[in-house]
Amino acid sequence: MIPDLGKYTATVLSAYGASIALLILLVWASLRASKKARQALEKVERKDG
Amino acid sequence: MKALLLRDLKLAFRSGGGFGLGLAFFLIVAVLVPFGVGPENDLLAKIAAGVLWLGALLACLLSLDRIFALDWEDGSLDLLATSPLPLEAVCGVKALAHWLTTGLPLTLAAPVLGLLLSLPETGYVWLVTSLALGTPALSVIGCFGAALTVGIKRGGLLLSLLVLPLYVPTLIFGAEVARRGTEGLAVSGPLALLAGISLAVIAVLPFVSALVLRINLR
Amino acid sequence: MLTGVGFDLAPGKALILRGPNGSGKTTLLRTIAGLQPLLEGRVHCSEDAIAYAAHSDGLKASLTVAENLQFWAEVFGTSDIDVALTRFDLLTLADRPAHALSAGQKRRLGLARLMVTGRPIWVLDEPTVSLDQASVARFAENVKTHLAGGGMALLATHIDLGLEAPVLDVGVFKADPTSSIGGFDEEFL
Amino acid sequence: MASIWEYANPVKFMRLTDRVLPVVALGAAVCMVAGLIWGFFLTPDDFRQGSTVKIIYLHVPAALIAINAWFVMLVASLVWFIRRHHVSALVAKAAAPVGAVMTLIALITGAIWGEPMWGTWWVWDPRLTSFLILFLFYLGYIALWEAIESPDTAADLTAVLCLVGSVFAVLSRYAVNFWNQGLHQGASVLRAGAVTGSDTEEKVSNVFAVPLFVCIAGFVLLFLALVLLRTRTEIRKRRTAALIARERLV
Repeated sequence: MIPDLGKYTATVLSAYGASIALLILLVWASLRASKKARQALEKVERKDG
Repeated sequence: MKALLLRDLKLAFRSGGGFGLGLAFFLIVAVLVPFGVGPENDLLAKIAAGVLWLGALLACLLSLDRIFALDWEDGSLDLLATSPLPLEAVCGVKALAHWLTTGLPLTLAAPVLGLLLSLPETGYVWLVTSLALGTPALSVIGCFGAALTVGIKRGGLLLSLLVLPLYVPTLIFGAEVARRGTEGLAVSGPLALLAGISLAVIAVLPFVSALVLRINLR
Repeated sequence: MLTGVGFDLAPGKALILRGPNGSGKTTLLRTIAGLQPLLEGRVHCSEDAIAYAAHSDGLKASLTVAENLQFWAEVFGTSDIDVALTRFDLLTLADRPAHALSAGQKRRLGLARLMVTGRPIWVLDEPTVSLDQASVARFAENVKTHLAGGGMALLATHIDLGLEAPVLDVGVFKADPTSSIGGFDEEFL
Repeated sequence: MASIWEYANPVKFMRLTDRVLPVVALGAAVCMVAGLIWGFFLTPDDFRQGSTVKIIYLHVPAALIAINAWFVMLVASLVWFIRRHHVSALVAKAAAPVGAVMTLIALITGAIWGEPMWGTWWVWDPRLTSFLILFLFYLGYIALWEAIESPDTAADLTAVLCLVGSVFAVLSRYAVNFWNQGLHQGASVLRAGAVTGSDTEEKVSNVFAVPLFVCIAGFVLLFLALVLLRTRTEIRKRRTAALIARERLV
């Protein structure tokens, strides 16, 4: 299913791989930080009543 | 203002002041480079101007955190801020003192180290000229970086990270003047740009540094 | 983080600030000295009239006592440091580098700086820390002389200096944390 | 008509972004997936560069965002400086890591692309060099935010750094241009401009252009979504800190 990339297969695939990995890492880190912040806030707010 | 300049110079020359540290560092860089790239005179002659500029820049960086950190720790900065001296003048004078104790000696020492790196004869004039024009900009920009990081414990590394990208234009034009001069090409273009950068940062950055210091003193 | 603080200081008078640790004495003094911005309200006096002294003395270890003092004298545009040296009993130490001084001697030098500023209002934050009894008495004497000469003093201290000065307890001005003015990000509440 | 500044209030901002963020995130996901699949599977190879032309769908959008993220930070810093809206400062803080990652992607894809095209991973081409310097600026900016404890002081200082940095970044751009011309006079065999930036865009035919625009839209939406998400995180952190501070005072 991967199209024929000719002699540049490794080049193109590594570029896509590296970029998508970085993007996923960024999104994952942002989501995790968001979740942590939300939980911390909820904890404090519950205590506050 | 004269009093502040004299005090800073005195402090730099007395024990623990760190004067000479930059010079020694500059010397060591110039000595280590041939070990790193090999002893061929041709190669050294080609890179001498750039290496000396880079060495001067790093030597400058070495003493930047002393500009404000010591005065911050012992409370002098608070007292200076409440004194009749405008904080802008304090920043300007501190940058001047830094230049007199690092930039100027480095400029004067550069020709000697140029001999070590077999800098071609044509290069000396332009190397010294470019350093004389460029090192004041390094001090003033560094003074801004020092003002930014003054309240941060162990801010030395951060200071380097902040200041080095800001040094890029000065380094490029300064080294370009020295390199073109060495190769006997026309230098007026980069020379004018180097002088322009120096004048602009000297005119503007002390005000920004003072603003930043006020924020940090809050 | 104080609210509702208000006082006048007439020439020749002093005011002593009291209050538990963390009640905002230092913040108030720094604000008056112009180091911190006011959140609300006003300070009716010229910043050029104030000489500020805080916990740290701003001394340079490698300079001598006289050089340290001379520097501040020049910054403030005065020249005579002998009077200040005599009043704080520092004449015999004049040529000693500051790193060789004891804590109390350093403090005395830091206070002597006030005299060479030539400014009428002394704003002092815990001026008697690390001073012995004799030095405290000497310091109180100097403050009185300063007041007699038409000067003013605003002190945060817990020691009785024998000054005929009203005491202001800043503890009662503590800002209500639920009010809109606070030291934290009320915008986020 | 409500003023735009109303959304500088954290509560209003949170309420608005609570509704907007899912839409933007969905749009980003759709455009990214569509654009990249279209670009990767359904476009022909370039007659000269072969299949490496497919890297353009990552390289160009990432580079665009890398520069514009800094602009966002610059504007947000200015707003914070002039109007003192906390949310604005937090937007600047939130945008920095996203911009840094985009710069990194642009650099990495550029290097990977450059290897078969120029025969080397790295050329000190003005454009590439400028991006490297931009990356250093991002690092310094992020590090300064991390290093300062008081949030308002950090916001002030990073805003100043952003303003001064912008001037120096532009200056560096011209300096780097100047410097490289001096080095490679007349040597245009390895001209990177021919494969990276605007030169290509002029040449690309519609076959490449349409998926490229979809990808650019995807990256822009992704950037927006991430900045909103990260700003919301920062606001929550500040609110937590404020609540704890109040508790301690009571």
